[in-house]
Amino acid sequence: MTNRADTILYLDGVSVAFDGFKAINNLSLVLKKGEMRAIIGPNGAGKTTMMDIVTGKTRPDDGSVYFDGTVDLTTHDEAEIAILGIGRKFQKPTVFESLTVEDNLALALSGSRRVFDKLFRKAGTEKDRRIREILETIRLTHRRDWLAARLSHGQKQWLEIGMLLGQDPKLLLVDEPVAGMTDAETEETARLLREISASHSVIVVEHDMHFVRELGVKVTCLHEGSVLSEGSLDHVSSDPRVVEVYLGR
Amino acid sequence: MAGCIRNLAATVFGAALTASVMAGAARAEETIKVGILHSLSGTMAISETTLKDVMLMLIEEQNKKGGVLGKKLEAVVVDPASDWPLFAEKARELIEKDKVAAVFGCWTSVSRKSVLPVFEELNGLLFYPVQYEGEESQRNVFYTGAAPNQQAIPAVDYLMNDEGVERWVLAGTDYVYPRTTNKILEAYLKSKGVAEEDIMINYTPFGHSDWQTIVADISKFGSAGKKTAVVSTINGDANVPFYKELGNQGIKAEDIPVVAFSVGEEELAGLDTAPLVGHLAAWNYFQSVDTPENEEFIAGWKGFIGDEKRVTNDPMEAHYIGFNMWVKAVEKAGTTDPDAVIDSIVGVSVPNLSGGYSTMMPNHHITKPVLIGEIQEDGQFETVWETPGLVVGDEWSDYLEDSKSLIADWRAPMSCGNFNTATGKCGGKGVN
Amino acid sequence: MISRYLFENGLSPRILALVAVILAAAIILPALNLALPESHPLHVPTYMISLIGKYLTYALLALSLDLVWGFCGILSLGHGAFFALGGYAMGMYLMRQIGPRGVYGNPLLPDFMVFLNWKELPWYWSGFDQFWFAALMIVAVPGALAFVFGWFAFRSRVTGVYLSIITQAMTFALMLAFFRNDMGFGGNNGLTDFKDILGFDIQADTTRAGLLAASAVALALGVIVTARITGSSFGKLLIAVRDAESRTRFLGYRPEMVKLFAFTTSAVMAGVAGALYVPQVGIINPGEFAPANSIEVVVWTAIGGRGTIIGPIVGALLVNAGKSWFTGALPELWLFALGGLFVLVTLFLPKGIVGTLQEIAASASERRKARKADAEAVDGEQASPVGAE
Amino acid sequence: MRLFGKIAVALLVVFSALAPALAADDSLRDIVSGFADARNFSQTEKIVTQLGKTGDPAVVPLLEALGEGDLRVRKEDRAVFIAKGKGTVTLLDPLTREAVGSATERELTKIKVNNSLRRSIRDTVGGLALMAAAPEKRKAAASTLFANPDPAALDAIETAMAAEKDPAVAESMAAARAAAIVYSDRPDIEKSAAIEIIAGIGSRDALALLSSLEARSQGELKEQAAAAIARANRTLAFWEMGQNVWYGISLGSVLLLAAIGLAITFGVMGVINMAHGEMVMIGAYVTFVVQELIRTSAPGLFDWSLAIALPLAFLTAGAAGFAIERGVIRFLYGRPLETLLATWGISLILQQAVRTIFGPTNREVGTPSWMSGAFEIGQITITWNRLSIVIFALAVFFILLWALNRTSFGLQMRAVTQNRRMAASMGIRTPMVDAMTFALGSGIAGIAGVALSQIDNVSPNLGQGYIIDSFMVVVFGGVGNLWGTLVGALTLGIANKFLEPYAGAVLGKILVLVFIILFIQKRPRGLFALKGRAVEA
Repeated sequence: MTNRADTILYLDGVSVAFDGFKAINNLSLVLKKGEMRAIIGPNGAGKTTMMDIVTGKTRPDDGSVYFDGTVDLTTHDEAEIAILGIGRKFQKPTVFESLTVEDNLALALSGSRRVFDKLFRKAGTEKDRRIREILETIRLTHRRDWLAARLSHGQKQWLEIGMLLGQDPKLLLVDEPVAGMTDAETEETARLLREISASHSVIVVEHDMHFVRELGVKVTCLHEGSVLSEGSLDHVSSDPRVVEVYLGR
Repeated sequence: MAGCIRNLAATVFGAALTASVMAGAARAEETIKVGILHSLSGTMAISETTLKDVMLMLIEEQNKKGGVLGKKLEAVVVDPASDWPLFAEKARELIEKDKVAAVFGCWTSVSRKSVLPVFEELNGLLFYPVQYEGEESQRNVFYTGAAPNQQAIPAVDYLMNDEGVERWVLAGTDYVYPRTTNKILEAYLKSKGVAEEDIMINYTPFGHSDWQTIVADISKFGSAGKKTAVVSTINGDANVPFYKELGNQGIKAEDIPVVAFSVGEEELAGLDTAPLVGHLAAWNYFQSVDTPENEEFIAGWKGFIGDEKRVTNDPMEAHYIGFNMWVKAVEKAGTTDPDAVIDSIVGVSVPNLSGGYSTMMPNHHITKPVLIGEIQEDGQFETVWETPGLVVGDEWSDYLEDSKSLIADWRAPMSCGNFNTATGKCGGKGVN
Repeated sequence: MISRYLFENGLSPRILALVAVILAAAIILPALNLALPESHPLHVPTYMISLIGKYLTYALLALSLDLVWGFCGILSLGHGAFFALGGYAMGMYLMRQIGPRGVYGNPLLPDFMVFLNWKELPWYWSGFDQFWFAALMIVAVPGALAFVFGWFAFRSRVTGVYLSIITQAMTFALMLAFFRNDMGFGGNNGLTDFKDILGFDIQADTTRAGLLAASAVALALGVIVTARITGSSFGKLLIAVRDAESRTRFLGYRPEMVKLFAFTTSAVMAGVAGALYVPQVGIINPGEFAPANSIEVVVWTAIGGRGTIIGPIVGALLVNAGKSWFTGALPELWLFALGGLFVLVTLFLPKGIVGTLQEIAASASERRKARKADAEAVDGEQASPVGAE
Repeated sequence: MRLFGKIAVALLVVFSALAPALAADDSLRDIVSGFADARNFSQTEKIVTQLGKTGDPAVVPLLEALGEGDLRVRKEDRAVFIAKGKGTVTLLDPLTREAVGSATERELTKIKVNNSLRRSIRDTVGGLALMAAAPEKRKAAASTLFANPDPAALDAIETAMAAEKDPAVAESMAAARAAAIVYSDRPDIEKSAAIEIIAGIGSRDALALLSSLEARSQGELKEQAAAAIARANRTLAFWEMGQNVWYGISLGSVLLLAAIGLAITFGVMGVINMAHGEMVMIGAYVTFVVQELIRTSAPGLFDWSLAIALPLAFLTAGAAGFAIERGVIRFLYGRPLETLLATWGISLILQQAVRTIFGPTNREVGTPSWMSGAFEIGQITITWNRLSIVIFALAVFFILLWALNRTSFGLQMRAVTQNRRMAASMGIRTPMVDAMTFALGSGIAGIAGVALSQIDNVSPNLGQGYIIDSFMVVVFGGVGNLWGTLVGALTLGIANKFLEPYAGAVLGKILVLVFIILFIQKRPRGLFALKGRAVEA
C-alpha cells in the first residue's frame, strides 16, 4: 500500500449500503498531494456517494477514510471537514440565489464561522482584495453586483467553483462541472480547473469524456461501488472491462 | 339540494344587503340598537348561531308590536368568531361605536369572562343565556341561564330519590363549568352520605372523540352491584361520539342512566336517539313542554327560520325571558340608560315558556322551574319530573368552602356582587 | 454598546422612515385620543386605541415570524406558542397584581385557584408579583423553549415540511396542556379580570394610550433589530441557509447554529409581542396556542410579503383591520374573504404585497439602468468567457 | 327485586296447577284499563306488577309496547290501545293486537314511562319469559336474573331448570341460580358450589357477586370466595390488556382512515393539504344527504345507506380534490409551504360553505342496524361499528396498496412522482396524473368521512379535529410509504390507549405528541423512511 503520509486523500476498503443495496463496495482510492484526478463511471457507480463519504455527509459502514494522511474523516461532520480544507461542488450548481455574486464569495472566504462574529464584524480590505482576485479567476468581475439567481447555468457553476476557491481548501471535489454547458463553456471550465490544480488537489467526477481528455490527468473508473480500472484515459478507455460496462453486455 | 344552494346565495347577498340597508335605516329614523354577540364561525358557531337567529326573531316581533318606548329596535349583529379576545373587542365596538342599549350574547364561560371587564368599564348591559358554573355576579350582567342549583342539584336529587342511584360517575370536559359543577356535586353528594369510593370523576379534553376506554370504565364502575348513574357535563362536540359509544356498547338508560346538563334538543338533532331513550337531561325548558306560550314560540320560530325541523332549546328560552325582561325594564324606567335599567329590572317578572313567571332577582339571576326530561326516540325530551315551584338562581354555591358566606344584591344600598355575610363587608371572603 | 450597534451606520432610509412612522403613531394616536374632546372630528375613540395597540403587537409577531421564515426559510407553524407564553408570563404578573381585589378577596391566590380549592400558590407562580421577574420570564420562557426545541430539531436536521409539522405539534401539545386545569394556569378560561399594570388602572384611557405607545416602541425596536440582523453579514448567512443549506454546511458553517440563533431571537420577539397583547385585550387563554392562530400569522406575513421588513407589518395590519371590519359588517362572509385571500395571494402574489411592489420598483429602476448602461454592457459581455445568457 | 319472588310464586301457582292460561280475559282487561287512570309513575308501576302476577304471557306484548311508549289512552273514552307512529295512527287492541280503528295523535295521550318503570317492565317480562317458548328469550331472562340476582326467584329458576332441554339455556339458568344462591340463606355447601360456578364465568358481574359474598360470609367460605376473587381478577387483568389492544387498534384504524388519503396527497405528491380534513367532512355530509334522501323516498334501503354513500362520497370528494388541484395546487408545485397556505384558505372556504348550506349545527347520520350493538369475546366487548371500521380501514388500505402497485394508473402515478420528466417523455400525461392522484387522495378522505360519520359529529368542524392527527400519523410512519402509515396509525392508536388509563385522556395525548416530536429528532424521515443517496435540495 502507498504510504499514507504523502496522500491528501486515502480511502481503504470503504463500504456503504442503503437498504441492502451496496452503493460503495470495498473501495480503495488514493490521491497524492497536489494531484488532480478524474473519476468516471456509469450511473450508479457510486461516484456521488463516494463524495458524500469524503465530505462527511454519509458515514461508511466499513473501511477507513483519511485526509492529509492523518485526519480520520469518519469522525467529523460536514462543517468540520469543510474547515479542515475540503471543498465540494455539487452536481447541480448550488449557490445562494438571493445573494449577490460578491456576497456569495464573501460567505465562502476563509475566516470565522461563528455566528456572533458574523453579527458584529465587518468586512476588511483584505477580504475585498481576495474577492476581486477570485472574481477575476472565474471571469465574473462584471457580474459582481448581480443576484446569483440571474446568472446563467455555466456562470453559476463557475461561481460555485469560485466559492470553493474562497474557502482555500487543500482538496476540491468537483461533481460534474460541465453538465449542461456549451462547448465553449466546457473548454473554459477545463482551463479553469487546470489553473486551480496548480495550487490545489482536485477530484473531478465527470461523464464527458471529451472534457476528461482535455483535463489530461489520471483517470479512475468506478463500477458498482469499487474501482474497475485506473490510469491514463487511454489506458482506461481501452480496458475491455470498462468498455463492457459502458456499452453493456 | 336546490334549497341549500338558494340558502347560500341568499346569505351571501342578504348579508351584503342587510349591511347597506341597515346603514340606510339608521339614518332614516332614530332607533334603539340591540347588540347580538354570538359566534357565527369557528367552533362555537354550532351552538351560538341559533341564538343570533332567535334574537333577530324576538326583535322583529317586538317591532311588530311597536318597538320599545315608541322607537323601533335595530339589531347589530357581529361575529366574534369563537375567538375569546375578539369577544372583548366586539363588545367594545358594540357599546362604544354602535352605542347599543343592551347586548345579548356569549355562550362559553371564557367568552363571558373575556367581555366582563368591557361591560364594567363602559357600563353596558349583557344578557347571558347559558347555564354556567355560578361563582359570579356582576352589576352589568344578567344571568338568564341556570346556575348549578337550578340544574345540577335537582337532577342529582331526582336520580337519588326516584331512581335509587348510589354510585356516581361525574364525567366532564376539562374546563371551568364541569370542574366547578363537579366540585359542588361532590360536596353535595358527600353531604348526603355518599362514600368517596362511590364517586368517580373523569375529565376529557374538548372535542374528545374516542370514548371507548371511558365508556368501558363507566360500565366497569357500574357493575359493582350498586345502582349507578353518570352525571355528564361533557361539552359540545364531544357529546355525539360519547352517546354513540354508549349506544354501541349497549349501556341502556335502565342500567346506567346518564343525566346531562349540556345536551339539549339542538344537540340531539345531530344524533340517532333510538339507542338513547331514557337518558336524561336537566334544563329549565324543553321544547316538548305543553303550554300555549311555548306553542306560539315554537310556531313563531319555525316560521321565522323557514324550517319545520328546527328545534327550540333552553338557551333560546333564556334569551326569550331576558329580552322580555329588558323590554319591560326599559318601559318601566322610561329610558334605555343602563343605570336606570339596572335599577328597574330587579323584580321584573315575565312569563316563561313553561307556564309560569320568571323574575329577575337582586343577584341578577332569575327564578326558573327545573325540569328533568328523558330522551325520546323523536329527539325530544319528555318531562319526568319537575320542581314543585320556581328555583332562585344561587350565584355563590352553598357547597363550596369559599363561597358559602357570600351573597350578591345589586339593589341600593348594598349594591355588591360578593357581600360577605360573615364579616358584613363587600369584597369576598378575605383572609381566612 | 448594543444601542451603538443598533444605530451605527447601516439602517437603510426605508427602515428609518418605517421606524419614524411607527414612533409617530405612538405619539400622535394617544394624543388624538387623550387631548381632543370626543366630539372633535379627529378624536380617536378609545376602542380604536386598544384595537390599534393589538394590531401593533400582531405586527411584531408577524415580523418575528418573518425573521425565521422570510429570511431563514424556517416555516414555523408554532409561533403562536411563543406569543402565548409571553402572554401568559405577563398574565401571571397581572393576576398577582389583582391581590385581594378578586371576587373571593383572597390576597394571594387568583380566583380560579380559590374556587378549585387550591390551598397554596404553585411554586412556578412565585416571583411573578415583581414586574422585573415577569419581564425576565417574558423573554426567557419563549426563548428557552425555542432554544431547546431548535437545538434538537436543527441538530437532527429536521427541515422543511417536517419542521413545520412538528412546530405545529408543539403548539398543539402546549394548547392541550394549558387547557388542563391541573396545570394551574386557569384552564380554558385562562387568566382574566386584570386590574392594573405597574400601578396604573388597566382600564384607564391613559393606560391604554400608554400600552399602544409601548407596543409601537416595541415594534420599532423589533424593526431595528430585524433590520440590523438581516443587514449584517449574519443576515447574508441567514439567506444563504434559506437558499442552500447544504452549501453553507460544505462551506464550513453550522446552519443549525444560524437557525438556532434566528429562531430563539424570533421567539423572544414573539414573547414580547404576546406580553404587550395581553393587557390590551384583557385575557390570555389556551386558545392562543391553537394551531389555526399560528397559521394565521403565517398568512399575514405571506400577504404582506415575507423576506421584507415592511411586509409582515403591512400584512398584519391589513388582515386584522379587515377581520375587524368583516366580523362587524358582514359576519357571514368573513371566512370566505379570509380563505379567498390566502388562495389569491399565494397564487398571484407569491411575494406578497410589499414584495411585489418592491419587485415592480426594482425592475423599473433596472430598466432605467439597463438603458443607461447599454453601451457599456456590450464591452462587458465580450469580456465574459461565454458571452451568452 | 322482590318482584321476582311474587312473579315466581304466581308462575308456580299457574303452572303447577296446570290452570288454563286463558284464565280470565276480562280480569286482564280490567287491570289494563287501570293504565288510563294512573296519575304517576308509581301507580303505573303497580299495574305492571299486577299484570306480571297474572303470569299470563299475553301481557308480554302489551308491556313491551308500554316500555316503548306505544301504549296510549283515547282521550274521549279513556280506552287503552297500542298505537305506533305519528299523525293518524292505527289503534290496536292491547291484548289481541287486532286493529280496532284509528285516531289522530291529538286524540290520544301517551302513557308516560321513565327509567325505573322501564326497568320493572323489563324485569316483569324477563320473569314471564323464563318459561317462554323461544330458547333465546329464556336465555335472555336467565341472563337478566344473573345480573340482578334475587333469592326469591330461586324456586322459579329451579323449576324452569328442571324443565329445560336446551343445554346452553340450562347453563345460563345454572349461573342465574348460583347468583341467587349467593344472596339466599341456603347452606354453605350449596354456596360453595355456587362460588365455583360463578368463578368459572369470570366476568365483571361475577366478580361483583363474589365480592359481595366474601363481605358477608365467614370462615372457609370466605377464604374460598377470596381465592375465587383473586382468580377472577387475574383473568380480568389479562382480558383488560386484550381490551386495551382492541381499543388501540380501533383508534388506530380511525387514524389510518383519516390519514391514508393524506399519505397520498402529502406522502406521494408532497402537497401539504390542509383541506384534507374538509374532504373527510365532505364525505360525511354526502352520507348525511344520502340518508336524508333515503329517509324521505326509500326508507327500506336504510341499511344500505352507507354502501350507497361510499361511491358517492368518493366521487364527490374526489371531484372536489380534482378541482382544487386543477384550480390551485398545480400552480404551486415545488413550493410545498405555499400549498399549505392556499389549501388552508380552501379549508376555511369549504367549512364556511358547508356551514351556510347545511347550517352550523350537527347533522344526524344514523347507524344501520347491522352496525349497532356489540358482542363479546371472552370479557372483551367489541362493538359492531368499531369492528366494521377496523375491517373497512384495512380493506381501503389494501385496495389502495393494490391499486398503486398493480394497476397501470398506479404505475403511472409512481413514475410521475419519481421522475416527472422521464414519465412525460414516455407519453404519460403528467398533469392529468397529478390531478387524478390528488383526486384519489381526496376521494379516499371522502370515504373515510363516511366511516367517521358513524362515530363522530357531522358538523362543519369535523375535519379540523383530524387534520393534525393525520399529519402526525403520516410523518411518524414515514412519508411516501403506505405501510409506514399503517404501522404509524396502529402504533399511535395503541400507545394512546395504553397511556390513557394511567395518564388520563388529555395527558396521554400530550405524551404521544411529545413522543412524536422526539421521535422525529431521532428519525427525521419517519419510521419507514426510504434510505438512500440523499437528494440535494
